Amino acid sequence: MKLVTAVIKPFKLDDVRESLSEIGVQGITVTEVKGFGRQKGHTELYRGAEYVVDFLPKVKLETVVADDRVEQVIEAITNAANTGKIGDGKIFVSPIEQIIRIRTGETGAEAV
Amino acid sequence: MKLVTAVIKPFKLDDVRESLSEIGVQGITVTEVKGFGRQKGHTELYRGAEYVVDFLPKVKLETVVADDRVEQVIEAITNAANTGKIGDGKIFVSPIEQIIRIRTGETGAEAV
Amino acid sequence: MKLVTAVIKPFKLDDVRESLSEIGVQGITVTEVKGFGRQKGHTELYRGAEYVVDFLPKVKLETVVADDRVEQVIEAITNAANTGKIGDGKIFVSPIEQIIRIRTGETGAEAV
Amino acid sequence: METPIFELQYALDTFYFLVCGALVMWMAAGFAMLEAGLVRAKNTTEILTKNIALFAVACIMYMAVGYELMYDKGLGMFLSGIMGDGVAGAAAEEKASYAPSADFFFQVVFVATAMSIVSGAVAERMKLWSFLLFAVVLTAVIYPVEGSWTWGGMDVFGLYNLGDLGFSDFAGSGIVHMAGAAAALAGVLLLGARKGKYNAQGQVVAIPGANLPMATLGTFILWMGWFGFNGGSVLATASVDSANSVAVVFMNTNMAAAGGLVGALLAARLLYGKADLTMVLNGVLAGLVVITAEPSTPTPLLATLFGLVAGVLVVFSIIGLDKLKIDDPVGAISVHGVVGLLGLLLVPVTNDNASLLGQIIGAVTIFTWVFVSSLAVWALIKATLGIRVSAAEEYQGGDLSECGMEAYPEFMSQ
Amino acid sequence: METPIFELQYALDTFYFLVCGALVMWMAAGFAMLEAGLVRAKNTTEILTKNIALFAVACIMYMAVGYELMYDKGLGMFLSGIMGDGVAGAAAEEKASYAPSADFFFQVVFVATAMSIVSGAVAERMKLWSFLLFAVVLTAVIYPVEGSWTWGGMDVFGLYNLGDLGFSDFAGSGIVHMAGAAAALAGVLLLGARKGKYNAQGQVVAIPGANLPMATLGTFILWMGWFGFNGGSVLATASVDSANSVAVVFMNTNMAAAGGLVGALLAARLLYGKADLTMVLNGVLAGLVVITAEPSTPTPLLATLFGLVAGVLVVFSIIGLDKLKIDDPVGAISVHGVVGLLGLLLVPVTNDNASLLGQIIGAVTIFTWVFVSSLAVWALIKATLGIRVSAAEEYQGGDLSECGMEAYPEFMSQ
Amino acid sequence: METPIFELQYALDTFYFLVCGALVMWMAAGFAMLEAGLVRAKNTTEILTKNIALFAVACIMYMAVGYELMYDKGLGMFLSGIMGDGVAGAAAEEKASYAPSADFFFQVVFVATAMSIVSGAVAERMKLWSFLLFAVVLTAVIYPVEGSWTWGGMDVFGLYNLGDLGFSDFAGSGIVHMAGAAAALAGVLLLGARKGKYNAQGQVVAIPGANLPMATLGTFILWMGWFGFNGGSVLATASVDSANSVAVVFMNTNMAAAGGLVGALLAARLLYGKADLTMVLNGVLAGLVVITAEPSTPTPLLATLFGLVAGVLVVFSIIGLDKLKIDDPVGAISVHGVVGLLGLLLVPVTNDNASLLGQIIGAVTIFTWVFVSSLAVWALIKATLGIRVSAAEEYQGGDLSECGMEAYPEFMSQ
Ligand SMILES: Nc1ncnc2c1ncn2[C@@H]1O[C@H](COP(=O)(O)OP(=O)(O)O)[C@@H](O)[C@H]1O
Ligand SMILES: Nc1ncnc2c1ncn2[C@@H]1O[C@H](COP(=O)(O)OP(=O)(O)O)[C@@H](O)[C@H]1O
Ligand SMILES: Nc1ncnc2c1ncn2[C@@H]1O[C@H](COP(=O)(O)OP(=O)(O)O)[C@@H](O)[C@H]1O
Repeated sequence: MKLVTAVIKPFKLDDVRESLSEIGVQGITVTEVKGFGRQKGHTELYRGAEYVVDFLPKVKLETVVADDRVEQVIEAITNAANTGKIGDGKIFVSPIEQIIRIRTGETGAEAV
Repeated sequence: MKLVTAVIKPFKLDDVRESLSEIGVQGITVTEVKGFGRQKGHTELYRGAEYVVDFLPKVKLETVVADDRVEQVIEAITNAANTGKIGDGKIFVSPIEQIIRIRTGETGAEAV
Repeated sequence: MKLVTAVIKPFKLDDVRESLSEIGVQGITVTEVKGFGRQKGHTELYRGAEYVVDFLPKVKLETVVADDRVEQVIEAITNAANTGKIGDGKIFVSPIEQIIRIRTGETGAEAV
Repeated sequence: METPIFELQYALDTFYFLVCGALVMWMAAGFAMLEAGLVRAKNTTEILTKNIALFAVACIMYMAVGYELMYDKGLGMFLSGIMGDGVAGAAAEEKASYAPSADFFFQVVFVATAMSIVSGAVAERMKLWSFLLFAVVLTAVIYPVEGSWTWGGMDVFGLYNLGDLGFSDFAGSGIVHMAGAAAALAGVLLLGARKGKYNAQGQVVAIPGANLPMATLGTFILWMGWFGFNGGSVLATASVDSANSVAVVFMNTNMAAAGGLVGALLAARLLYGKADLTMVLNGVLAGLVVITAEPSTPTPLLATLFGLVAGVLVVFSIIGLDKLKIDDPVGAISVHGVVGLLGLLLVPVTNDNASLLGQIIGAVTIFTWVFVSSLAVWALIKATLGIRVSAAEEYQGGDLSECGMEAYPEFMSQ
Repeated sequence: METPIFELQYALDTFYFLVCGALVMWMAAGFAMLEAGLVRAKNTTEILTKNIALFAVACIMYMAVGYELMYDKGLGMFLSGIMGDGVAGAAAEEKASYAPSADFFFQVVFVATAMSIVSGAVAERMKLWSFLLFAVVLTAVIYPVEGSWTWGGMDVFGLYNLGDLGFSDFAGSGIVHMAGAAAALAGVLLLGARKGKYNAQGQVVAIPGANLPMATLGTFILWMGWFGFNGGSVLATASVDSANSVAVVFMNTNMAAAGGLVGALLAARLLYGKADLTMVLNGVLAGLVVITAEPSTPTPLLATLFGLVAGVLVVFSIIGLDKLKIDDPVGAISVHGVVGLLGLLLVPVTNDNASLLGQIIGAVTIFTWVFVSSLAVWALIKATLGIRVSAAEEYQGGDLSECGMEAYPEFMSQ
Repeated sequence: METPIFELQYALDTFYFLVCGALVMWMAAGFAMLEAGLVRAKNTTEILTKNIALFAVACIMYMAVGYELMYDKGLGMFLSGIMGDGVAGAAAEEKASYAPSADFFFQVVFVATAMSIVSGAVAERMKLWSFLLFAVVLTAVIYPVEGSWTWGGMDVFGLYNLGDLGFSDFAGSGIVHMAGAAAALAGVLLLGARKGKYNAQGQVVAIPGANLPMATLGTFILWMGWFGFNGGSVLATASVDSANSVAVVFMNTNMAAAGGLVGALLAARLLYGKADLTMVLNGVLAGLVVITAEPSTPTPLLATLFGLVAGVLVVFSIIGLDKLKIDDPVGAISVHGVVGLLGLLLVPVTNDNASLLGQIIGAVTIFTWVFVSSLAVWALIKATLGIRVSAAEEYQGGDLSECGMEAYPEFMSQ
């Protein structure tokens, strides 16, 4: 079981979600985040004073999938989220040791 | 050390928090998230046009605990968060290699 | 590759971000969270009735770095976020197995 | 035919009524904003819908039924005869020195005020359509009937006459405000408290309002509109005497509001150690309600003191009702009911034409009629359509279940 | 020199104009709040800027050019002669029974109303400066020209005279509201829909407004301000006849708004099963627009019914325009254009001095002139400055790209 | 006893005062909304509490002490004699042609305006109770004393008389606005800047306001209320001459606001390349303040130009004060102080009864008195209760520390 975490541009969320459901991923958890990276923020003026918006709005998407699906998921996300411009984001994969569905108590692959 | 992550229904947060503190869990970090899963969103009408609210508000709860407490924690969460209805959410367990308390610099079990 | 997660006091975010960029960390993802821990919330009165604000606003900061930089990152965060008062927060380190830059498809160390 | 002087008096009095009426209409916006600020975000669209819709219902029902019932002017079906002029008298005999339609316009906005009081008290759990159905009955019948006994001068069920007993209520502390609160109380008793308002240990749990700037704006709007409410109730301005009276009413209305604010601010400060803005806002309204029964006779100092007492009282009343588990999200029953009663009882202090006994009988009459008839109507609606949303809908909020749209759809909520 | 009676009439009429004018000025706030509540958070600062700035542009251009063009009073460059009194007549001959500057004040706020209608329809995608440039032309020339044919009494290009043909538009259902909508429609056609409003499958996608309490407040403000809009259009109040007329206008304006609300509420309930607050707000405005063409002759019942019909019509019109992919975020074209036309056509029902033919010719004349000239101006601006923000700016929102600041910078959005 | 004509004049003038007074009262809501929109979310409840509470304090203190101090009418303790009529004269001798309580009502709302100016400048860091204590002193003594020298006609400490020197301030650019700004400046100097406003490198850091629709609404409210502020300052309307004057004042007030808006919009556009809405709002207010000293003599064109200059000036003044590290979150010192002074100096351009020297002496007198006495009072409060919240409280926000409740408790903030 792996946790695939992707930090993407917010307006790509719908596309990514669709391509994930096309390949059969059923569960996703999404969080609004702010990103700092190579892509820089912008400076605004407010009443003559500078106002640096140095973070960028991003969306973090987490999905736990079986080990053998990881590559497919990465590909789906990469294809859907890619704009070719700086700030497209990252995908991280990390291990999950256990997974439980609260409603039924099912565990492991059944629970995904 | 393990990280137990639970995605639950928002109105169950208070119950879960209470049962966790009953079994002695001291630290929890909570995030507002949106969930996509088996439970479906709903369609609203706004000025005659459809308006799909396809994500559901969920709460993500993260707590790092000693390995031997994981089962107990899972049980506490499952019992408190279960409503028996679709969308009750998931629990994920993943490894944590190190933990530091910023204030004191303590590490490991002391730091939890 | 490791994921370093720090839960800190919100007004320390700028300091932590600066000391991380001083040591060359380029990418950070930040989330607004609520914390429950040793530090207690406060009770307010609203129209004569009690109103317990039992969570505290915290900021969760995540950065994925090469294994050999973990210690340095922990130190930078600890120094910048420490106020010596209860509620300063925690740092967790966990394993990351893979990392991909969406824009270029680069993986591993290149992608950080 | 009329003398030029008369023409001018007629014109000035009519214009004065219209300006005051527009100010009272504006109070509907005040109630809407106050209530929208004091409920939770998830019930905001719904309370806005109730507030604006009840205004329309009140206007239509009062035109169709209520005005004739209350004043018996012989204006015919749907006031078809109201477009003549006051000089000629509408359906003969009774002559007015201003336009009849200006009188209707000024009266109709009062009805809406009474109904606005109800919406706040039953907020966050009452069904929209059941509420509007009640509004139809209150504005068509319940309010006009008690209005006919007071401002209409008719006997109470042919038994006794409040005016003869020395009852006096200048602009409606009792007739409008306490009446609205009585209807609200009846509704709240049948409806029960919002889920979560009182916890398992029986303690009161705070449910903070979502948008205090809105609530403050609403209070300012009401403060402004009240100049029309009380000032217009002098019913004439085109002479030295009546002009003086209108001016005194404006001044005293303002001073009572100021007094009410200070009273509530200090009471909250002493009780809680903090300046509770929502109590301050209720204090302003308490000051306004208390002076409404008689704004023309107190000195400005007395008006301030009456307001002050009302401001302190409202704080204790709100806490007290909460102890009794009467859940009133905006404090409407305390502000309009408890303080409205106080207003009535204070009239004889400065107005010799009113007697304490008359005030008590009047208050009891109004309260009993409105409370009992409202209870009957609420009970009937409860038995048929139901008055309370389901638990799931209450949890989700009225915005989605009743209106299908959120008030602040883009903002993340905690 | 003047008799005391005349002095008083003059003073009362002037004061009445000023009060009504202040109420109409207040409508600018209503439009600003309504539109700020119905756009997305990211375009809020920008729509606020447009709304408040257009008011200033309208005032300045109408003073500089428009007023003289419309009424030909001979007041000279920049109305330098307007500070005399109406008794003496401004530049002789024409005498008014109230202060000329009060007349200007009352007229100028109408121009701003017409322009406010445009801002809502083109919201969320039009460039700020191009919009303001258009405002300059509309308020200086386009509106005053059609105003001169109607309220100004002049011949249409020397060809025919609308008044002689039996055209009557009391307070401007056509002259102000439909005219504004015509200019808006021309702009929307050249501008196109907001990105994402119609999806690949050709379906309409809802784009909910960010702040419904603001939108509701805006509607209440407009409702209140409309008493000045229609009430002031009687143009005199200092006699029994005119006072009665003003009173009837206030009453009917209110009843039509109430009727419009109920019409839209029921239509939305039947169509969607929910009480769509935004439709309810549009219903109120529809009721107000429909009665504007003739608020002085219908009975209150008829006014309510006219409003009711308008409230139902506006719901269908909004849905219909959406089907035609005419994207109007606030429903301005339906409320002011479609219902404005209905208002004109209903005049002959209660006013014998108006003929249906005259109404139709007048409506066609106004619409054609405003639509065609606006289209030309929009096209010219499009070809030079451009009228639409870039796709990236539209995605990011006008607040940052045009104004450099967010409306709600501290709140997280979904 | 009085002639019917006189009765009508008396009635019309009284009504006019009351309507104008209600509009000025409404300005209190404008200041509250403007300031609530321009501070951060965490200080919103607190600034609302300050704004509404100061209004009550002003009303009470001016009734108790200020009005008599300023006008010496012999109305007795707490104005107990004010309920008579103006015809008879309050305490004999001085007779007015309108109700004395209408005069008080109109005057009292001016006091509140002066104090409202202060709240904005000291926002986000001043203790609530210290602020209210200062409000007591300003409205009871500081303002009435300078008012007695100007509108009260008394000698300045028995030394010289401003009226005799050719000082003229129609509605209070200096007496109300610059005075308020002087008190604010004294407070800000003792209080210091908000933490984080100027960074370690000495640069100005922007602290954006949390809710721009609220700020815009506040500006619209002020714009509307200002018609009462300036229009009512003609002090009579019941004759051709005074009616004309009131009408000109309304027109010019509106034109100056429009000019101010355009001036600030263009200045911000040229300086920053963006349409800074907050500057636009300040521009409107600058236009209103500048014309307040003399709205009855300029032509509409000149009024527009005066506004335009004020609108440009206010932008530079705000930037300039920031450079001096005088931290004024809402720009009150620039809008009311700098532009108020400009307004005074422009009076002689159109009003021959005013002399530039008189204006300068008047401005210096008012500023010196208010600034010095305020400084003394602020210093005294600082030495005793303290005027600034603790650093921790400032970080957390005044809403929790002073009022115990958040303004937007359900919304997540960034
Ligand atoms: N090492 C990292 N750890 C955590 N988050 C990261 C890391 N690097 C980048 N991110 C996240 O990814 C986003 C995009 O990264 P950025 O460097 O701006 O561009 P790119 O993805 O094109 O390399 C950042 O805003 C941040 O949220
Ligand atoms: N594989 C997954 N990875 C991450 N989050 C998931 C996953 N599956 C479910 N979730 C989260 O759990 C929530 C509940 O899941 P859902 O499938 O709707 O119902 P149930 O928990 O009853 O199976 C989702 O809304 C989502 O936030
Ligand atoms: N075991 C844990 N798992 C997850 N989050 C934790 C844990 N312990 C603490 N935290 C987070 O760290 C924050 C600070 O912890 P707290 O116990 O209040 O003080 P301290 O950091 O000084 O020990 C908490 O509010 C919570 O968000």
